[in-house]
Amino acid sequence: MSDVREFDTRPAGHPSAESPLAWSFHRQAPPREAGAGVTLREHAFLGHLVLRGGAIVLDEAVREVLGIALPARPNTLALDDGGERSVQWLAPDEWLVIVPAGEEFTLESRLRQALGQAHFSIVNVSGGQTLIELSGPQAREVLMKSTTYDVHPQAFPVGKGVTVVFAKASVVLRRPREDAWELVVRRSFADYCYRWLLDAAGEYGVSVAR
Amino acid sequence: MSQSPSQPNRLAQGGQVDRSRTLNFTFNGKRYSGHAGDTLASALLANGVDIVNRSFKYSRPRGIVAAGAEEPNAVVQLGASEAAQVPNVRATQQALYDGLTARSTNGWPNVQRDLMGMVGKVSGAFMPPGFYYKTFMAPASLWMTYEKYIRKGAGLGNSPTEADPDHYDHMNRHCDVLVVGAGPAGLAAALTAARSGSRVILCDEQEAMGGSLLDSREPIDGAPAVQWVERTLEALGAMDNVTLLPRTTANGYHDHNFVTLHERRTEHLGDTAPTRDGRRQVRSRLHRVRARQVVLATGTHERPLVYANNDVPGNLVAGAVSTYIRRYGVVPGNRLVLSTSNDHAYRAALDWHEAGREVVAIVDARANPDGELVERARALGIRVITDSAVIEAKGANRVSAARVAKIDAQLFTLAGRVEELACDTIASSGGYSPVIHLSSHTGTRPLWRDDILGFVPGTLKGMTSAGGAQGIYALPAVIADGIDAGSQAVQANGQSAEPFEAPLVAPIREGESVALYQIPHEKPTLRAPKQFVDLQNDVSAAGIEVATREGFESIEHVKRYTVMGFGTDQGKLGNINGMAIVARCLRRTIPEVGTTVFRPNYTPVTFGAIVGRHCRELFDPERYTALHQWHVEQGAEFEDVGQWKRPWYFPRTVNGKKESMHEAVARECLAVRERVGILDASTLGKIDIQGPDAREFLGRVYTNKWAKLAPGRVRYGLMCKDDGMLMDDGTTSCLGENHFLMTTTTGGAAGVLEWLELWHQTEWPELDVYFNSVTDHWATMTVTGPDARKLLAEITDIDLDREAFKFMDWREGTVAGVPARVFRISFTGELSFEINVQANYAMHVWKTLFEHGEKYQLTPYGTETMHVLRAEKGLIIVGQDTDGSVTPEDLGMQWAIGYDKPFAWIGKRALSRSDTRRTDRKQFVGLKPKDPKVVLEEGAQIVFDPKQAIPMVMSGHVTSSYYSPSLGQGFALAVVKGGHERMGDTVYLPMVDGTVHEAEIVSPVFIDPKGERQNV
Amino acid sequence: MQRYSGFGLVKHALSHHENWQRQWRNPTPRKEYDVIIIGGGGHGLATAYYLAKEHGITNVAVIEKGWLGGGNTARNTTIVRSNYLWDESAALYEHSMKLWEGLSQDLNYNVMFSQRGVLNLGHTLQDMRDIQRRVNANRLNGIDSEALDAQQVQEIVPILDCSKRARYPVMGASWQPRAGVARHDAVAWGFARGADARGVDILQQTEVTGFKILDGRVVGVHTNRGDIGAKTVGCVAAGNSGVLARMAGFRLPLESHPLQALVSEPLKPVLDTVVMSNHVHGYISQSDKGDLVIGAGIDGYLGYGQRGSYSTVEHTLQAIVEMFPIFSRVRMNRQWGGIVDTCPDACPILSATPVKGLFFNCGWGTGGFKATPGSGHVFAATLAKGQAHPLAAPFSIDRFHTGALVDEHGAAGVAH
Amino acid sequence: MFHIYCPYCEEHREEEEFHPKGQAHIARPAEPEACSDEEWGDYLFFRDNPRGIHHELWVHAIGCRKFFNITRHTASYEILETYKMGEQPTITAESLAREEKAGHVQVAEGGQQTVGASDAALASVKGAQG
Repeated sequence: MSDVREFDTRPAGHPSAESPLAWSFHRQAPPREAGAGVTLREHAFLGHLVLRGGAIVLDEAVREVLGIALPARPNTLALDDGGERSVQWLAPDEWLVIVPAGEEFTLESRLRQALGQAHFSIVNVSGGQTLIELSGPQAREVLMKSTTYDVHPQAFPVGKGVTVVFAKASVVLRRPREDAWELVVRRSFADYCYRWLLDAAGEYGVSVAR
Repeated sequence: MSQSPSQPNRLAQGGQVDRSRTLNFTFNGKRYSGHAGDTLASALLANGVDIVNRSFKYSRPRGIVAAGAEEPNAVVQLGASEAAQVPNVRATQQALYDGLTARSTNGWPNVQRDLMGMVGKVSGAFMPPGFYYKTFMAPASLWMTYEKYIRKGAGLGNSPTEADPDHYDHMNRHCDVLVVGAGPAGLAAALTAARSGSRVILCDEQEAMGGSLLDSREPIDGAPAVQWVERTLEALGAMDNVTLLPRTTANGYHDHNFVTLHERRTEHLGDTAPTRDGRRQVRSRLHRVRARQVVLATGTHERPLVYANNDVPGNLVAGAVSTYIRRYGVVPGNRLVLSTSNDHAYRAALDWHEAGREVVAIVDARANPDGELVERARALGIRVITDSAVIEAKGANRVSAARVAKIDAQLFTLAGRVEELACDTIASSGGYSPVIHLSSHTGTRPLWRDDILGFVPGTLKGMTSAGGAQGIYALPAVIADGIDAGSQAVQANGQSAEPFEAPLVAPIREGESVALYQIPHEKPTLRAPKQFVDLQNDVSAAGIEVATREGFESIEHVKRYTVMGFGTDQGKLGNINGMAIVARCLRRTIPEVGTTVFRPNYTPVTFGAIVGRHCRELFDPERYTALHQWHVEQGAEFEDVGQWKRPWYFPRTVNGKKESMHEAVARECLAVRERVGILDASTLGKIDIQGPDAREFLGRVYTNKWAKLAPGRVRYGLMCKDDGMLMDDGTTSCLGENHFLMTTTTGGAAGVLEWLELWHQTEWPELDVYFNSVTDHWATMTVTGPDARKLLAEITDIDLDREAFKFMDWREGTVAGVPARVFRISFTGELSFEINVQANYAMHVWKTLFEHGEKYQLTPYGTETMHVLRAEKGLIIVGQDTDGSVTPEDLGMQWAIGYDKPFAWIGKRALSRSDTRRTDRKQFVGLKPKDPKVVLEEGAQIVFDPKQAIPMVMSGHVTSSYYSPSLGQGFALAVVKGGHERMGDTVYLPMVDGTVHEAEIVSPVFIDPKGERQNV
Repeated sequence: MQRYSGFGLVKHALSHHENWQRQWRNPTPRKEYDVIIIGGGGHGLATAYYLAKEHGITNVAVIEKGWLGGGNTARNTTIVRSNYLWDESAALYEHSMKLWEGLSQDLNYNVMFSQRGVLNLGHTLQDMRDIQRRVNANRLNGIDSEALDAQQVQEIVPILDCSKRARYPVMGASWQPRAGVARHDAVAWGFARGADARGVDILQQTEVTGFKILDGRVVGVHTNRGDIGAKTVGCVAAGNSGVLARMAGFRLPLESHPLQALVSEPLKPVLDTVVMSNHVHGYISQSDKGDLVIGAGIDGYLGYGQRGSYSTVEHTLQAIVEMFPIFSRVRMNRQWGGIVDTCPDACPILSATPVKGLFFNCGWGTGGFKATPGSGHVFAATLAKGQAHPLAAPFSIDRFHTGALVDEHGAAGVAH
Repeated sequence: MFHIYCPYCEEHREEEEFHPKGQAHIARPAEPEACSDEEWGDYLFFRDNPRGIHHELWVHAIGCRKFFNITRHTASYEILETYKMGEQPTITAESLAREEKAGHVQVAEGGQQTVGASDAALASVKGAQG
């Protein structure tokens, strides 16, 4: 869409940045238990873009710019070969794109160029959410305690991503590979989700990898 | 068989308890021992404890009557420490653990010698059903005193007085087939479904799975039934598509096959959850299950017979006797009389006899009982008295004899003389009631079946019931039915079933049962000794009869009038008997009397388990801004705004003394008015709007005009509902011709976004526009005050010149090296810049501002100061100055209403309704107290005439009121009827303490009415 | 009517309770009545009682399709209070409160009205502003009402967590000492007995299947037991009002929602007053039987099923345990649902309708029980005179067209 | 606890993810200014409120954020279909009545219809008392 103000919100220099979990880690030293059943890891400062528009129009542009086919089926997730870049279906006209830190503005510009005069929107939400990876033998149990969505491998195979109720918040839950889950969490709810995860995983032992 | 010396009723062998593990426990202060595998009830019976409680209304001694969830009497208070108290635990469902401490819930000074019992004996006669309603009315003034004593006498256990040390949680589960009950039918159903590849959950409320097979006399495949149970459980446990949940009760069956299962994970280990590997365990867990198919294999509850004094300790249901003997190796007495209407109950007598104790007689209501079990009893030389029933138990604290007579159940009379049989135990059985509780939770009406004399579940999509729950009692048929139910469930899911071959069980020939509920007595029901129907609530047959005489004819009326079925057992033993008595009194049939409706829970569940982790620190999310840590470290006090924690004010410590809120706010206010202050405004809702029709859309949802707002400009807007009432406000900036950034109130953010989507998706899908929340992406810092420009200029590349960057403009550039959008809008009336940066860099920018701000005495302020400053400018807060009944016109904001916009924007039509056109509507004004020292109370009511009598005519109220450090006096905002035409009038505010404040109606703008300060 | 008293009880005990009379008859419907009341719940029976007692109109039928008092009267959490915000509703509920205060004696039926006080907690600054506003309005309306701070609240309810630990700490409360709870079933039975004794026919198991309307005027009703005539018909059918209005050919601004409640197992006395919280969202009292009686929120969808969503119960218990951490180990015994007719402004409708002679009393939402005697009293006057009683006038259906709503969402915010 | 098929996500999801938003197919008058006070009041406040088949608007709030319609029985709580915005229901009280005439579904007393409904549905349609 032309007549939209593009704005790179990432500074050129290197001022100190704080991830949404900075306060949580500061307030209480993150647990590191031997033999933990569950491990958490924050992947902070990634580029997050929300794409809105028609699937056909967006698909062409996303393929061209990102080399990933837009996942057209509801609640699916597509990753590039390295697993660093992903596009996830959020709604029939909405996708979440996550790319390595710093790529998001160029990506947005290139998409805008590719999309030209079509009706669409691209919104940079990189500061507003973070990604928490959950792994370990009891990761699925912890998710069962937290979300009403069925996380059984039959119902939630690798390559799925769903916006779900998570305790009293909502998160985007994804399964990029066999041994890990990802939670895309809103910044202001990040501490709550983090404390919930520690509490729910308490009986299995929990470690926070940094 | 011999008996263990310390546990007089414990058999030397038999049952499934581990005699090598002795567990000590305390009941009513006395120490006892039992074995691993015992319940508290079986251990008490093993120790010969007869009286476990006193009844609630008549204070009669009560003993254990049943062995499971249906037990009405043995309700105890558990817990060794105060915080670990658990009220109202059913001893029959509490596994024994070492150190268990329990006591009776009623009885004073104790259950053995209860003084209240004396009162009960005397006053019982004066307590017919509904007696509360018929007395304690005079004098009216004494009712509250009467009530205090009534309350003292009621209730069972005590609530703990300390917070719970334990933790609980939830697990959400999904499955193809949920099987409730792991008896023969449930095991068969689960195995069938599991072999077919379905995701199966099998739960059972007992300590061990197996249900009736745990005390069955019938061999399966030629071996004891428990072996088949073990094999089947092993097979199920080996399949990864099966989840086995022992000690787990299905408590509630909700719509669309949602079932709650309560798993008691540690209650069998202690009164507080132990740790494992140093990690705290969950005391109990609630599984929230969404099942595609539900198989109810919940079995039956045996119905006791209703005869006189059937509540004296030593009266048990027949099946419980078998359970205690066969499963726990406990014989609950020495001399048994069994009163029965059916063959199945003969097991109790056979088990008793085999345990080496005396069966005095079997009293059978039938004329010619001739089933296999009957023959076996006769062959053992047990006396069988036919056509008869126990009509009365004798004994005070323990049964001493049974009075037996021939009866005519049809005519409800005795048909022969009464014989008294000395005994200490009476077991009775009036047949079996399928456990239909769960199916009726869903609103499914149960169906009465004459052939089984009981209700069975009605039909419901996605539900099958099997075995005893379906009125099928013979073991081979039960297993076959379970296999069938499992297959049906699998097929209903569109898969093919793989039933397994049923094990070999020799069928037992049973004779026909007869219908038998209340037993006639020599005296009419109202004069006979009490014949109890609901033991927990002391409801007797006589009580039910009185109720029907008084016109309480519907079963619901009878239940409510007598409180039958309202106990913690929900009438599992008594309800059908009660209905039969109502039917007898009204000369109707049981199905004519009605069905009983059961509600969740099947058995009570601790609040803690239902709450799960949603308590303490996790009760509700606390939302933080990116600057939260800084606020905490500065010692801010916080205000809850929605789920956000916002700094309320920043008290400083001056000379070792912490400022009060008043002092801190005064200082913060002056800092803004005189130098420069800073507010974390990140919580404001922010919505990114893109699309060629964005502008048109804004024009429809805001009351004012948006057609001409140019890129680089900002405008304030009001949002109404279609009833014309204000719902939110905020500024919206034009970022590009087709690109806007809307702000909302903190509390309104989610609602406004949904509101926009609602209108877009349902009414105006043709408009090309997208909305996305960017609330969390941007951190917002408001730098405001006369020095704001100087401060900001030090760290930005944006031209802050008054002309280059006008009031209500926004600009883009860097602040402290971070890309920022800066908005020149003001909620304080001062020169203000709202800096928006990506939230990850907010702390850097904030701290840089403070590094440079030191020389300007940059002062952080919180929401309280923000409120004062905006109020001095007459700026509203939606939700404080408005309450859902205020229009923009009421606020005097006609300047923000586009009356001539081409589209009839939301809320416009409502402004011309007769009520919204009234001139005496409450209108938004300022109030200036006559006494400058007075700060009016927010919420104070306004009257025009202070001398009128109560009830007074009220003409408005104070919405906001503060002390203004700038004005040096109190001031307020208010809504007053016709206020806009009453400028200068005096109004009165009568206060609770009798003082009446006077105030003048003035413009709501108290400072800088021309707006010069924000425009510099 | 057999008079009840302590002395009578002794007399009956001596005769083995064989001589208790029926509390109401089971009459055969007559062909014609002066007034028909549709709905034998508390409000309908109270209307009949006051028609007979205050207006001498005794040729009255109460038509009930199930059993009397079996609807919301049997399913509510029994809270009685009158501290409403707006003048119109405060006047109506206070009128009711005054009737409650002598009701047991008036009916000779102990409705166990226990004036143990009701606290409405405040947890935010805006809560406290709203409390001050309501308390001030109540006092100027002559209703007992006080604003308390957290410490005063703590003194009244020592087991309430008033600490700063709470997620939303208690900041204060409004307190109405005259408010309390009553025994819900007894209210219906007491009014039924009183009405019956004055000649009113209570027709249970009688279902209205349609209205007889001639020239825009009601002349009777069709029922499953035949047609019954009357020139004045009052509908007091709570959760079925919408269905009845449809039969009469018009719509009402009502939506019928499930409202859930639950009780714990009976406990020894532990809570001596009623505690309500809009913000944390739950309310609780302890019945004379010892159960903690707890209210859950309203479910947002239409529902006539007398059950709602489990998540509502979960949220309510979270609120209760947040306020009373000591109840974590107390157990929930039963839960159930009623059907509440809610109006857009959370106030009732006491009104004439497009059909002459047909009046509706409905839309009490979550607040109906406390209004029972007042509603019946005012509606009886309305039916007797054929025009709205002054206290009923603000609650006409017209207000949804003029816009003169009486928005009580603040005071009625937590379903009770 | 409803299990709701979201027509956009194309799967059943738990009730916690959804919010009910009242009666479906309430169109805002095209020319509000031309409405009488009565017509405007009807649009704002008056709803069908049937005991039986009801078409309602819901939003998949925690999910795709799309509004859609549900046809549901308000006594049995059975969901008969869900459909996207802009679409019309294929099952209505009237269509069920027609089918009933043809002998396909049961009709409860009082003119309310229910298809494939449980005893519960029929019981509560017939007998439940508010």
